[in-house]
Formats: sequence, structure tokens, C-alpha cells
Amino acid sequence: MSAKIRLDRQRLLALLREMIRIRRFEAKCVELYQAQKIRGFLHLYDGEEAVSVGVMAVLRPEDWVVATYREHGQALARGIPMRALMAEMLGKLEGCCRGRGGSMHIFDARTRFLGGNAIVGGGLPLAVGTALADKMQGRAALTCCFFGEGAVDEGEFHESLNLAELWKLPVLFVCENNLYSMGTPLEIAEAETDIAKKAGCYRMPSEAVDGMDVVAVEAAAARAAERIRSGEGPCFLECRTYRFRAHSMFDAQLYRSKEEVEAWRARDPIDRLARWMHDNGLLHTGEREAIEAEIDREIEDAVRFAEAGSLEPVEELERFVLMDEIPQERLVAGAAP
Amino acid sequence: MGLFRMPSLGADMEAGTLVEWLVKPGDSVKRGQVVAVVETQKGAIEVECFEEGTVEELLLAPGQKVPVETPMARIRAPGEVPAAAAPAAPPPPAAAPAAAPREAPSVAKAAAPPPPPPPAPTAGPKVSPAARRRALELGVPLDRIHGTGPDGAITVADVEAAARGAAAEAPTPAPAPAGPVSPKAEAVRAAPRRGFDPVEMRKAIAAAMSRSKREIPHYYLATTVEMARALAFLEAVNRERPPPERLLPAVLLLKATALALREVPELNGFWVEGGFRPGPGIHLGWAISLRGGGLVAPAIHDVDARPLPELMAALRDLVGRARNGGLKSSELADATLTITSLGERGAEAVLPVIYPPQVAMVGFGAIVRRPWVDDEGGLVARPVVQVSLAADHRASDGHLGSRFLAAIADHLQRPESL
Amino acid sequence: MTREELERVVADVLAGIAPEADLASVKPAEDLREALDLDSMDFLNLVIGLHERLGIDIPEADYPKLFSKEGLLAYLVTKTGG
Amino acid sequence: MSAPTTTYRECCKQAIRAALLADPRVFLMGEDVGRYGGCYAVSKGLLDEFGPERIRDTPLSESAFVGAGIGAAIAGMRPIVEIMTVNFSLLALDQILNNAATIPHMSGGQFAIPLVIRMATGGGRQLAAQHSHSLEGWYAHIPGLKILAPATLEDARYMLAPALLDPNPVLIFEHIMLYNLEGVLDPAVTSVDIEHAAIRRPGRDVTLVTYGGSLPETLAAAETLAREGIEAEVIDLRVLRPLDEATILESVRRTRRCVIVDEGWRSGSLSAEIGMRIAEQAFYELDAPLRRVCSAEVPMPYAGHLERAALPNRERIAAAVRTLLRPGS
Repeated sequence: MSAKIRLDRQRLLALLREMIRIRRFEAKCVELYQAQKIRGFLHLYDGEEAVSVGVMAVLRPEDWVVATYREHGQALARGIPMRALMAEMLGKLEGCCRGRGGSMHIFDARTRFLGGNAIVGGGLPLAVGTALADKMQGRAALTCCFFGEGAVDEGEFHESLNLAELWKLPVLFVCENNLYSMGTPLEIAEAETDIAKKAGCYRMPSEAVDGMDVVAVEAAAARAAERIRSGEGPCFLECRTYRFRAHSMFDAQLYRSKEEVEAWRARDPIDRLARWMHDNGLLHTGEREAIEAEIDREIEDAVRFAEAGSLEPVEELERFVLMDEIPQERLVAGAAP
Repeated sequence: MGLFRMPSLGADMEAGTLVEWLVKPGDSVKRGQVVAVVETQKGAIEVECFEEGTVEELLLAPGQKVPVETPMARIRAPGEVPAAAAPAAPPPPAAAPAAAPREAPSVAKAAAPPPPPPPAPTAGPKVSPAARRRALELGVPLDRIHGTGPDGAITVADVEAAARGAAAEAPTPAPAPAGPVSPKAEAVRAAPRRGFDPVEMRKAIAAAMSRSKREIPHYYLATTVEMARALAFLEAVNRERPPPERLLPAVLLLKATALALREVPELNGFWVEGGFRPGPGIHLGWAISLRGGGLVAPAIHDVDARPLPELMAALRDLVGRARNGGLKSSELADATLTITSLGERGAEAVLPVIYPPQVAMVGFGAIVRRPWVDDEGGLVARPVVQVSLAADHRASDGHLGSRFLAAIADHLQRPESL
Repeated sequence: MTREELERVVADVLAGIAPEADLASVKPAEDLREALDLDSMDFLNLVIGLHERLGIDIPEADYPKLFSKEGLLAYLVTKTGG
Repeated sequence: MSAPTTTYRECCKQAIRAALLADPRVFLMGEDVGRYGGCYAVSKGLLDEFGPERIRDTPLSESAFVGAGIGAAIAGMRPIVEIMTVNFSLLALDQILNNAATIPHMSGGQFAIPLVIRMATGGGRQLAAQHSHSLEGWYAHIPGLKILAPATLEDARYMLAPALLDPNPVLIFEHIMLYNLEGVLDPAVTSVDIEHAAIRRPGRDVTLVTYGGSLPETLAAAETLAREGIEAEVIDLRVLRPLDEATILESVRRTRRCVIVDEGWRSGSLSAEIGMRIAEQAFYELDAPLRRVCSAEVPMPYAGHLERAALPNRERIAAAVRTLLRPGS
């Protein structure tokens, strides 16, 4: 593979910074959840930040992103403004979906962010479709589709991989394998637990990568993206990762041991990168704290923005059930003429 | 066996108190006959009976207050065998709330009658919803109609056939005397039992007007109508007539409104069930202010079809009875549009509040002399009246309302055609 | 008829129209319609009542003469030949 | 010179062909739409004319290719997705309900889904219990979808164009008994709307509300009734969602009676919805109880006599009307 990642200090600082940004944003979300300002289901990405930050680093504005209901990390890393995201979490009109989607359904046409899909496996066919449209219209874009290892159990996973490879569509399938679909361990749900192997059944190139290593993720994603953009069809990337927190806010975590969680915490992608950078003289003393302080200011600003936001008038309840225009054709980045 | 029930005399009437029976057991009654006086929020009202036959039993004693629909008397149809000691058939289910006191008061019997059996759930004929409404409009009692619909249900056609039959058999009682009537001082002196309770009336007005302003999106239009021709016409007519036969300007306003409604029927009727329902005729409510405060707006029926002298007599009769508490139930419930006319000493213009479920109300200010530009462009003093319309925007739009006001103005310029 | 007799007739007719109206309380030059709250229908009924009780014709053109208590009684005195 | 006769099937094909010619963003995708020519031969010959890019045979993956249609519609295409038969559409129900019907609203109006899904529906060809049901009433339950049921040659020919222009997912249900319907396409009609119901036969005595495959049977029943002196008005719903309530209510207010003919199962059906709306809004206009003629509540049986007994037909429709107008007959 010819794709090389330029590991200069600025680049590494940016990766580190984005992971910290996601981690601290979600910590604030937990606080707001417990204060009952955020409601519904809240699925945290804590521990998995390296996956979205690493993959997103290789995407271009014209690419589509299809994500899952655990998508705060993807949304921030893709560039959805934190203010719009936080306002959405609080159900405000200023939210990216006017408060209609909430935590599980983040959409943003400007960054071609197509959900926020809370039906496990349901996003994969959509990704096949956007890729089909790009291919039929001769656009050099790819669709990056995130899903958990639970989606691998679903028929839609297999139907979609088959169709994408059959039609040589530009899809980057990214499996975030955090070992548990809610509380069910992988080995209880799958006969074949080596997920990267499954793509091989569809003759799709696939790779498994350490999902706790942002540099490794970015490098693997870059290799896959290069192949996809060359027109050779889809690629599959399995990122082996772990969520440190519960599945959602209301979860006693009876299905895994504290020791297991602690063992994975030792591989925290943020600490790991920071330590490595420090050891190599790329992160100076006090620099991480300065980054954190700056991010906290951004978060405070986003919270203020969201709290000051307005509520969509109830009269608008039925608006957008049926559409009278096709707004994405003027909203999306690099929209086709 | 028919049941005479506490009638509903308006959308806002929930209950009534029996003041007096005007019939007793054994009396024969005809359709339309006034059989009782009932005190309502709007005062004492003479209620008509739509059954025909013999009064079998009075179920209510004076002073009792009961919900609308509560049976008040049993009436035996002509030819029907008098009821035996035990009631042959349970009374039809009553629509009144179960909590309403319902012991059968014995008015005519010394011995207490056996308590009526509980209402059977399926008693009474099957009646289609449309037929039920039509029967109410026509005042046809349902229990005398033979149903030809599914399962023997009574249909609209059955009701209309029955109404035609009834009209042929017996002359329907005139709702108002045909000729001029002098006011009778005796009736006035007998009035206390029929007096209006100002507190109750205020409550009723408050309820109706609050509902109107809450539910009805009013729009308002007004226009000034020159009245020289109309008043000259009246003067000429009245010059020939002795006082009892003289006409007031009010009657011209009344008739002109009715004829305009013929041209714009969209304003004549009701807003019910989220839609406009045309009125069954042009029955105009006339707002009558009462001494000591309060207001009633009884209807004059078929105004468009009646000559001016007859309307004048009807108006005088109505005002007299309204102020003395002798209104009939049909007069209070039937108006399809209401008029308020402020009279000679009133304000110049009025913006009326619609009486629900009607969809419009017409207001006439005082007839006053004002500067007027005549056909030659000269400034002259002329009698004018301001005509205003309040209409329900759910049912009509301003364009239609304008057309209606123009039609009123036009009729007032041609008084001889009224 | 005397003025006093005529005043009793007017009061009697008025009682049938506006039971609470107290003719005695009305000042001679006061407008009866204002003082007793009579509308045009009431006023017409007053004219009709006087017409029936006294057997006199009262043309519409004469109505303005009847608006004050004083004017009304004077008019009736003349009409009844008193 | 008389106009040539055509069929409903041919009208469906010409509609697709015209759409493919009119807009390069339009393509057809589904199982056996290309080489085979379509399960009901609707797309026969189109592969030769338009090639495999635009006439796409798919694997038997209803969920994936319907979802791909949604994604492609979002990203600028105008897909026509064919699902072989309505029973198979249940395999794609997740995509239709959870994505197509919800994304516009859930995204706060950022994404519209200009997608057309066609499918065959209904019974009458002895295809038994997994190919013969009428589930369009289910789809008409879902906010965010538009549901069409062409029942005439003109609607088969012209409904597709406005459906493709619509920014919303539109499902078109073609009844299998209509494909062989023959007739002359009215030359005066060159376009139709996808908003209104149509009065296919005026009448004063009773309103018959129907759609799709039941329209011919209902019209035949109306003819029979006319010979008995009963003038039935026949309303073809055409659009099952959003319902054209005004046309139904206006008719029922005139005739005061209504029989709803719906090939769906009775319980919780479209006929129940229509009946309820009449009850809510025209109760006082009714002069007889509402009646329905629906399919028997059984999985559609194979044997011809049982299938016939399960489906609405002209005799049952006429009999239902007679109970309202000729009690005792």
C-alpha cells in the first residue's frame, strides 16, 4: 500500500485534540442527562474515539457518512458544529435536526451526514444507495458506513455487502467491534467471531485494525479509501475497540467484569497517543491541559447556546412529514448541479 | 305511547325547571300545542308538545329541575289502549346523565306509582342519524313513523313522508297570530311567574357569548345605507293606516335582510361538526333587550316569504311576549341568523357577536341624518343607517359578506319591492 | 277629558308596555322616551293604546309633539276636545 | 380511425419507458426486471433499450435494494424500485417505514426521498397465501408515504410521472388482475394528478368507495343495481394516502349511504379508516349504517372456489347495497 500518513506534530495534535473533544463533549452530555436536560437514550462513545477520528481524517467533503445511534463521535469528527449538536441533544429548534432526531438521529446535509440510524443494520442499504448514486452520476465520492459488530448478525449486512461488491460500489464499511451488542458478547451471537473474514465471503478486501490506536486506524482507512477511490469497489475495515461506559445510561453492566473494563482502559486511545507523543517529544508539558481547557470553553459555549435555544413551535409538528422540495440538493457539500 | 321530554331550546341549555303544567291527565293534546311553562336560564318559556293523543300521566311536578331529554309526561297515541297498572313498555333510554334525580314524581295520583323499570338499552325505533335530525327540524315525532330502512329503521324519506302526511291531516298551529294584537295588561300582570331571572340570564348570555368569541373567528364589515326612499315609503304607507297597522323601519330592515339571505344563503345556517349546515328556512332571530337588562333573540319564521304587515304583527307580538316571558320553544331554538337593531335612540353602529352555532349576525345602527353626497355631487342632509355584518370566517369570506351587505342596501333602495 | 284623567289613561297604557315606568316621576318638559326608556316599538304601542282607549287618530306627523309629557298631555286635551 | 387498444400492463411499461427517456436520473431496479422482463412482464424489452445500468436486476435482497433506492434518491437519483409482490415487500418494511417514511421528518426537513416503489398486489390468480394479499392498507397507515392504486389504463399510464416528480416516497400498487385489462387509452388524457379520488360513475342513491382491483367489480355491481333502479355512485380512491376525504364526504352527504369495497382484510383496514372518517364527519348525513365488503379474514387459499369465496365480488357488493336500500331483499 502506498498510502502514507504524515505523522508530523501538528497532525498528531489535531488527532489528539479531536479525541479529547469527543470525550469531554460526552462527559458533559452525561452531566446534562443526569440533570434531565437530555432525555431518551444516550449511547456513549467513550473509549472508541480513535475509530471515528482516524477514519474521518481520510474523508473528503463530497463523501457521504452513514452512522449508527452511537454517533456523537462521528458527528463531531465529521465537522458538525458542536453548538448544533448540543442543541439537538437538548431538543432545541437550533439543533441540527430542529430537535426532532435527538442523540440517536443526528443528520446534517451540509456535511453529507446521513444519520444517526437507530435500527441496527438499517444504515447499510442506505450507504449502498448513496454510493450507487455517486457511481451512476460519475462522482468521485465514497460513502463511509459505520456499524457495530451487532449489525453483522443482520440480514441487511449480508445483503448490502453482497450488493456493494457485486456492483463495485464506492463504500467503506467500517465495523466498530466493541465486543458487545448491548449485553450480548460476540461469541454468543456469532458462529464466526472473526468479523473481517465475513467480507471475504463477498470477495471484498478487508482488514482488521487496532481500534484503540488512532494512527493505525487512520492508516488502514487511508489504504481502503485509496482503493475505493480508484474504482475497484468497496472495502471493509474492522476496528477492534471497546466502550468504557455502559451501553446506554440505564445499564448495570452485569454482562462484563470490572477487571475486563479496567484492562481495556489501560489501552485508552487518548492516553496512549498522548503518552507516545510525550515520550517522543511531540507533546509538551501542560499542552494537553491547555487543549482540554480550550475544549471546555467550546463545550461551555455550546451548552449556553443550546440552553438559550428555542423550542420548535408545536404548530410545526407535522411539518416535513411530507416534503414539498428536495432540500439536500441545495444543502449538501459539493451538490451536483 | 309517546313521551313528552324536557326540550333543548338552545345549544347552551342543559336543564329546565317546570313552572306550570297547562294540561292535566285525560286532556287531549295536539302537535304544537303549548303544554307547559319551563323556566330556563333565559327565562320562562312555553314549550310545545310534538306528540298527539291523550295525556296519560304527568311525570314531573312544578318546581322540579331536570336535564334536557328527561321525560315529563306520558302521552297515549290516539287509538292506543290506556296503560295497565304495570307499564307495558319501558320508557326509551334517556340521554340525561344517570346522576340526575329521576324518581317519578306523582302529580296526578294519590298512590305512588311503581318506580319505572330501568331503561332498556335498545328500546325505541331505529332511526338513521340524518332522519333524526330531519325529524327535529320538521317537528315530527319519531315513534309514529313506520321505518322502511335496514332493520326497519326510519330514514329521511320516511320522516319527510310523515311530515307531509301530518300537514295534510291537521292544520299546523300558527306559530304567531296572523293579525295585529293589542298588548294585554293582564298578561303583563300575570308575568311574575314567568319573569326572567337576571342572574341566570346573565350567566346564559355570558356562556353563549364567551363560546362565540372563543370558537368563532369573527370578521366584520359595515356599510352606510341611505334611507330617504325607505322612510318616504313608510311615511306614505303609515299615513293611510290607523296606529295598530303602522309599520316601523325595523320591519323593512328585517325583510331586506331576509331577501338578501335568499341571494347569499351561505350566511343563513349553522356551523356544526366542522362544516356549514344551511338553515331549513330563513328564520331570523331578532335581538330584544329586556327591561332590567338582558337580551333574548327569538326567531320569526320564514321572513323572506311573508308580507310586511304580517311581519310587523309578528315583530310586535314577539317583542311583547319576549318582555313578558311568553316565548315558545321553537322560537328560541330556530333562528338561522340573528339581527340586532339599535333603534332610533341607539348608537350609530354596532359590531355584533354571533350567536352560536349561527354563522352570521347583522347589526343596524340608529337611523340618523348625516351629510350625504347626492347623485349630482351636491352635499345634502339625508337619513342614513349603518349596516354591519359579523360573520364566521370558517364558513365564509369577506367577499361574500360584502355581497350580502350590498344586497341589503339594494333592497332598502327599493322599499316597494319588500 | 280632564288633564288628570288623561294622565291616568297614559299611565295605564304605559303599565302594559313598561310595567316599572313611573309617569309621575317624569318632569313636564322631559323627553318621555329618555325618561322611561321607551324604544320605537314601545312608543308605537303607546300610540296604539291611546288610539284604542281614547278613539283618536294620531298621525305619524304628530309624533314629535308627543315626546314630552307636557306636549303629550296638551295634544291629548286638544284631540279629545277637552 | 379508431385508437388502438392497449393493456394495463403495457401502460405500466410505457409509463416507465417515458420516465427513463425524460430524465437521466431515473432507473429501474428490482428482481428479474431485466433479463426476465419482470415477473408480470411489465419491463419486458426495456433492458434492450436502456441497458443494464438503468434496468438493474438485483439479487433477492429486498431490504438492501429498497434501502439502496432510498440512498440513491437522497444522493440525486430518481429510482423506480420494483418489488415483485406485496408479500415480499415485508422483507423491506424496515427500510420503507424506518427510513423512507421517517428520515425527512427525523432530520428536521434536511433530506427528502424522491423515490418510487412499485409492487404487484392482490389475489385472484390462485397464487395462495404468500403471493396474494392486499397490504396497501398497511402502507396507507404510515405518515410520510404516498400510496397510489391505479385502477384504470389512464392512471397506469400517467400516475408514474407525477410520482417521480414528488419529493416524497411514493408506493404504487398494481393489482395483478388488472395487468390484462384491455381498452383504449383516452387520447384526451395526457396527465393525471396524484391527489384526488375520481367519481367513476355518478349516482344518487348510495356511494361505493373502492380502489385498485376492486374497481371493475364495483362498477359491474353498480350496473346490476342500476337495472334494479338503484343508482350507485362509484368513487375510485386512486390515492390511498393522503386520502381525498373531501370527495368521499361530498358524495356521502349527497347519497347518505356508503358501502366501502376493499380487498384488504376487514379488521384494522383502510375500509375501517374510511368508515370512521365518514362517521366522524358526516354522521348526521347518514341515512343507513355504513357497510363494507372486504376479503375474508383468512390467508388466501389456493383452490379456486375458496379463493373466489374469500375475495370481494360484484354479487357481494350488490347484496350489501341492497341491504341498505331494499331491506328484506
